[in-house]
Amino acid sequence: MASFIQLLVSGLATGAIYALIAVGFTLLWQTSQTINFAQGEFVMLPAFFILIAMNHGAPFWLACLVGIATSVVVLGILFKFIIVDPMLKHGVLPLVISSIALALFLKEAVKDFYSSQAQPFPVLVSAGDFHIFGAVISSQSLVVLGVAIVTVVGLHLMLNKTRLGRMMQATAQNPTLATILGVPVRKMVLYTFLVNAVLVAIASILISPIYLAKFTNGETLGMAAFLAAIIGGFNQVRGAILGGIILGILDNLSAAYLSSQYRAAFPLIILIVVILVRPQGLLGRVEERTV
Amino acid sequence: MLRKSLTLPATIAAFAAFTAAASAQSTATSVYMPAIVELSGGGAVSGTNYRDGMILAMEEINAKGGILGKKIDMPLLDSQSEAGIARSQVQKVLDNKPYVIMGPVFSGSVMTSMLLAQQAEIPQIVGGEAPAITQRGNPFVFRTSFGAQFSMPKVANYVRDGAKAKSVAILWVNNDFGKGGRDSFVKEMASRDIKVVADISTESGQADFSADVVKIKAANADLIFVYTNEEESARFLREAKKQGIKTPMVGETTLLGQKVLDLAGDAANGVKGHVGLTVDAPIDAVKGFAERFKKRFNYVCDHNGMKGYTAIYMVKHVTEKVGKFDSKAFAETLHGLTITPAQEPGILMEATWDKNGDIDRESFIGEVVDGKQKIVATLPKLGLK
Amino acid sequence: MSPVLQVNNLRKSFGGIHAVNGVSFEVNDGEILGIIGPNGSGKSTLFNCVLGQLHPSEGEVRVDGQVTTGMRPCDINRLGVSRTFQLLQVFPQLSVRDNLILAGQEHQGTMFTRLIGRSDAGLGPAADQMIEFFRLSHLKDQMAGMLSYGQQKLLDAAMAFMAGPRLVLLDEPAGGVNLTMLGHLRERLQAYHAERKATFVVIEHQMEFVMALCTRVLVLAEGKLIANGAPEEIRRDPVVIEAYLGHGMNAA
Amino acid sequence: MSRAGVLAIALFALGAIIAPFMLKPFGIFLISMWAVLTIAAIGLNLTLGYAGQVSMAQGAFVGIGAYTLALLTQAGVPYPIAFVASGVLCFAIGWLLGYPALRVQHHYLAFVTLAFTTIVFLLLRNEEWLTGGIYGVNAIKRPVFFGWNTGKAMDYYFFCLGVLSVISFAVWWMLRSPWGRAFVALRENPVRALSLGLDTRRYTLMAFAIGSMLGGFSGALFASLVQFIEPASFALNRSFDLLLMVIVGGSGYFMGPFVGALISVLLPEWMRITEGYYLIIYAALVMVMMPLAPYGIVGLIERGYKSLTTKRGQQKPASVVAERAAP
Repeated sequence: MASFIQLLVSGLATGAIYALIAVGFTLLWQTSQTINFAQGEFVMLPAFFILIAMNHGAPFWLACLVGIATSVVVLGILFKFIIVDPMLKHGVLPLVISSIALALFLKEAVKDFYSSQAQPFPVLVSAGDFHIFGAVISSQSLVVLGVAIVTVVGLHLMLNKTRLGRMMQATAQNPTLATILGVPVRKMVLYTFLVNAVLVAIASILISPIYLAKFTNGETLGMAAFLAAIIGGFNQVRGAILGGIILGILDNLSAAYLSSQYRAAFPLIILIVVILVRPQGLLGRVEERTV
Repeated sequence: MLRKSLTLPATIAAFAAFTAAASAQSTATSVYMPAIVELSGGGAVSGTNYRDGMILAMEEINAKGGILGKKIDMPLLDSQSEAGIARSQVQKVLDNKPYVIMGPVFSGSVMTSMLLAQQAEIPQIVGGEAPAITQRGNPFVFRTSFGAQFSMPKVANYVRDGAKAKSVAILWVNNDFGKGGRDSFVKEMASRDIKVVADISTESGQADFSADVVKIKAANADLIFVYTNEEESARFLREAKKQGIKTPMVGETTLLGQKVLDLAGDAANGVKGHVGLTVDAPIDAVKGFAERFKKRFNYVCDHNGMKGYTAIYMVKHVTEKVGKFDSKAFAETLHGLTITPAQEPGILMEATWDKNGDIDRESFIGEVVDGKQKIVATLPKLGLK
Repeated sequence: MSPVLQVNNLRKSFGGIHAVNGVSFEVNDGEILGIIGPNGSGKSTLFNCVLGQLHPSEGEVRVDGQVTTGMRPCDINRLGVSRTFQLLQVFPQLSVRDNLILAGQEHQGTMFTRLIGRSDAGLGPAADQMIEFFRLSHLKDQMAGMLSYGQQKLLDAAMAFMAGPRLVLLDEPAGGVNLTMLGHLRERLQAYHAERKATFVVIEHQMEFVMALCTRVLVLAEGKLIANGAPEEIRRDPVVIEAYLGHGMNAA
Repeated sequence: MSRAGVLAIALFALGAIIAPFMLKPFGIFLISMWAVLTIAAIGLNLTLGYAGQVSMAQGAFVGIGAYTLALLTQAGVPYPIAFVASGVLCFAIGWLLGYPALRVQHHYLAFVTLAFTTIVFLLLRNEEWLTGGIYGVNAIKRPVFFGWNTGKAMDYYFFCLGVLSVISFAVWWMLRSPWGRAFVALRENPVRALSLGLDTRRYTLMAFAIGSMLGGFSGALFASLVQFIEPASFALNRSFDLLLMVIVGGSGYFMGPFVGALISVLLPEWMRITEGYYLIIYAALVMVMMPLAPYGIVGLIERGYKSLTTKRGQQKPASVVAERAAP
C-alpha cells in the first residue's frame, strides 16, 4: 500500500509537469495547427537560460525570471514569427518537419555552446520530506505539484473567466467566427504562443532539479507531451491535463508492476488504443467532418 | 526530368572531395593514429574524458620528441555515441592507413567497428567493457580497462566477503554497457549462491527513478548493485535518498566516478564499490597525473581519462619495443606483454595484456565519504596470461 | 420497371438535430429531378446518405431495386451512380486528362490488371472524347488546379459522366458559375441527357437553372419533404413560398 | 519524357557506375549507403509523397528487414530467400499498419506510426532469445551469386545499385500505371476519389504495404552492408532521417528520394570542415528551406525549370496547398 501511494504521488508530480507541457502543446495546435515536435526541447532550454543567468551572478529567483522572460521572447515571439508564420500556408506536414529540425537545432546548440554534460540545477525548496502512510513525499514533489496546480488552475481561470481568455478560446475553436465577432485573432494566436512559452519555462524550472539540465532532456519530455495531448484530447485544455496525469501515473505503475523493460511501450499502447477507439481523446470533442 | 542533371555536378564534386580528403596519413614526421570517441550523445561524459586523457598524453609525448622521433597526429572524430556513426568513422580513417585506432569507448560502437579494423589488420585500442569484445577471437582489439567478465568477479567477491550479503537487488541500464555488466554479475552471483531478488532494467536517459526505487525497496535485499551510466546513477541515488533507502549500495567504477559525485551530491555518501581505475588511487604516479590533468583541462579526471592517457603511453611503449611503426607487429607484441611504470612511467600502474586483448592490473575498493571517493583497499592483479 | 433510385423514410441526425427527417421519394429512369430548399434544409446530407458518404440513422436506399444502404461510396459508384460536389472537387495536381481517366479507370479490370496494364487503362480516347464534349480540349494537359472556377466545375461534371453512369447526382453544379458558363453547363448537361438517356438528380439554388433543366422538383425544408411536382406547380405552391420566406431566403 | 530528362538519367546512371572507381573504400561505403537508404526513401515517398499517408515507421521497417535477413541467413537460409522474406514480412506488417490509416489521418497517423517504431525498437532490444538483444547480430554475410562474391566493397556496391535499379524501375512502372494516379487522388482528395469508385481502403493499405516492403528490402541490404546490426540503429531517429530525406529531396517527386538520400549521406562529409557544428547547420538549412521550398529540392528545380520554359510555370494551383493542409 505504501509503495502504491508512493508511486501515485510521484506519478502525480511528474504527470502534473507533463500536463503543463501538454497544455501548451494543445493550445498551439488549436490556434495555429502547429504540431510542435520541439516542445520537449522547449522545456529543456529555459533551464539553460537560467543557468547562464546564474553564471553571470544572478540569484536563483532573478535567474528564473530572466529565464521565463527569455523563453517568452525566444520560444514565444521568435518561434512564432520566424518558424511558424512562414510555414502556416504550406500546411501541417512541412511545419512538422521544421519543428523536428528546430528540435535538433536547439539540442545541438545547447550541446555545442553550453555543455554536453548534465548540469545540477537548484531546487525551489529543499526542506525536509513528509511521511504519509509509509510513503515518503519530498517537499520537492509537493512544490512541483503545487506550482503545477496553481499554474493550471490560473490558466483555466484566465481562459474561462476573463474576456481575454474567452477571446483566446473563441480563436482556438473557430477562428473564422471569432474574426466575425470582432476578436483580434492574430493577437490571440500570438498570446497562445506566449502562454506556451511561459508554461514550458515553468515546467523547466520544476523538472530540471530532478532530470538535471541536459541537452537530451527534451526527447522524452516531448514524447510525453504528445502522448498526454492525444490521450486526453487534442482539442481540449482539460483533456491535456488529464492526459498528463494519466501518463505520469501509468508510467510509474507499469514500470513497477508490469515490466520495466517495456515501460516505454505501455503509454504507446494506450495511445494506439485511444487513437483507434476514440480518436478525439478521452475528453476531446468530435470534430465534425463535412463532405 | 531535367532536375537530375543539376544534381549531377554536385555529386561529382562530392566524389572529388573524397579523393582529395586522402591527405592525412603517416608522414616522415608524424604518425597517424586517429581517435573515434563519444564527443556527443549519451556517451559524451565518457568520451570527453577519454579524449582529454589521450590529448594530455599526446602533448607530453610530442613535447619530448614524439614516438621514435615522430609526432603523434591524432585527429578526433565524433561517434555521436551511435554505433552506426562510429562504424563509418572507423571505415573513414582506415582509408588513410592508420598505425593504430584509438577508441571508441562505448561497447556497442566497438562491436560494430572492430570487424573493420580486424580486416584491415589495424590494432584498435578501445574503452568498451562488454565481455563479448574480446571473446570473438579478434587479434587486433585491445582493452584499456577491465572487461565486465573480470571486474564482476571482483565486485562479487566483495559482495560475498566484504558486505556479507545473502541477497542482492540489481539496477542496470538497458544498453550494451549495462546489459553486459548485468549478465556477468548475475552469473557471478549464481556461482556464489547469492540470491538476486530484484533485477531491474532502466532506460538510458531515464529521468524518473521513483518506480525503480519502490521496487528495490520492496525487494528487501541485503545489498543493491547499481550499474548505470553517470547521469542515471546520480538520478537514482537522489531518488533512493529521497525515499529513504538504507540498504548499502555497491557499484563498479562508474558509480563512484567524479561526475556521479558532482551530480548526486550527498546522496552518494556511503556508496561502495569496485574501482578499476581512479585518480584517488594511493599511487604517486596517478596523483601526479591527476594534478596535470586538472591543470590542463580544469576538471577532475575520471577513470575514462586514465584509460585514454595510459592507452597512448601503451602505444608509445609497444612501438618503441618493436622499434618501428608496424601495425601487425604491434598487435603480436602486445599479446602477453606486461608494462611496468619503471619501463614506462606514463603507464601509471603495471598492466598486462593477455592473448585476447584483455587487460589486467591492480584495482581498488572505494567508498564515498563526504562527497569524495576514498580508496579503502587495493585488490591484486588477476594473473591473466 | 422499378425506379432507378428509391429512398424510403431516410433519417439522419447529428447529435439530436434531424438534418434529414423521414424523406421518401423515387427517381424514374430518364428523369431530371431537381431538389431545392433553403440552406440547411438537408439537401447535401440527403445526397451524402444516398451515396454512402454518411450512414443514415434510419431508412433505406435502393438503386435499381438493390439495397445500397451500408455500402461504401466506391461500391455504390461502381453500380453506376456518380456525383459532383457542392465545393470544387477536382484533383488539382493531375492534368485535366488524368482527372478524367482517373474517373473511369476503377471501372476497368481488376487491381492487378490495372497495375500491369496500360498507363491510361485504355481510357485515353474516351477521355479525349469527354474533353471535347465539354469543350475543354485546349486545356487537356493543364493541371486541373490552374483552371478557372467555371472550367473546374465543367471538369467536375465531366468526371461524373466518365464511367457512363446510370444515375448522376449533381450537388449545386451552378454554384458560383458565371452566366455564360452557366448556360454552357446547362446546355451540355441537357445534351448529355439526351444522348445517353442518363438519369439526373440536381440540387440547386439557382431557380432559373432548375426550372429550365428539371422535369420534376422536390422541395426540402428542415429535413422534410414539403412538395413534389412539376417546376411550374412548385413555383406557385404556397407551402414552398412560405418555407423560403419563413427563412427569409430569396427564392430566386 | 523529354530529351533533357533521358540525358539526365543517363548521366546520373553513368555517374553512379563510374563513381566507385574514383573512390576509396570509405567513399564506396558511403555511396553504397546512399543506394541502400534511397530504397527506403523511395518506399516512404510512395506512402507519404504519393499516397499522402504520414508515416514515421519507415526506420522500423528497415530494422525489421535487416533483422529478418540477418537471422535467416544465420539460420542457414539461402540469401535470395532471406532477402525476399525481408520484403514479404514487411509487406505483411505494413499492410496491417495501414489499418489505423483507414481510421485516422495526418498527425494522428503520425503518432500511431511513431508509437509503432518505438515498440519495434523495444522488441528488438528486449527479446534477446530472438534478436540477440542489445548486442545485436554480428558477422552478417554478403551474398554470393553464381560465383560472384559480393564480399568486397565495390562488388557489394554494384549489387546494391542493381537492386536499386530494379526497384526504381518497378516503382516507376507502378506510378505510371493507373495506380500512380490513384495514389495521387488518395493524397489530394480521398472523399472525391471514393465517389469515383476508387477503393481507397485497398489503395491505402497497398501504399503502406509496398512502401514498407521497400523499407524491408533496404534493411536487408543495410544488414549485409554494415555486417553488424543493433536495435539502436532502427530507433526513431532513423525514421526521422528518412522523413527528412524525402521532404528535403522533394516528396511526391520520383527523383526526390535519390536526391534526399544523397544529401543526407554526403552532407556530413561535405561539412567536415565545420567540425562539430554539422548537425546545427543541417537543422538550420532545413528550417530555412521549408518555408522557401516546402516541395523539396527536386520540386524547387522543377518549378524553376518550368518558370524558365513556360510563362505559366510560376502560377501555382491555388487550391493545392489548402487541400494538403486540411487536417
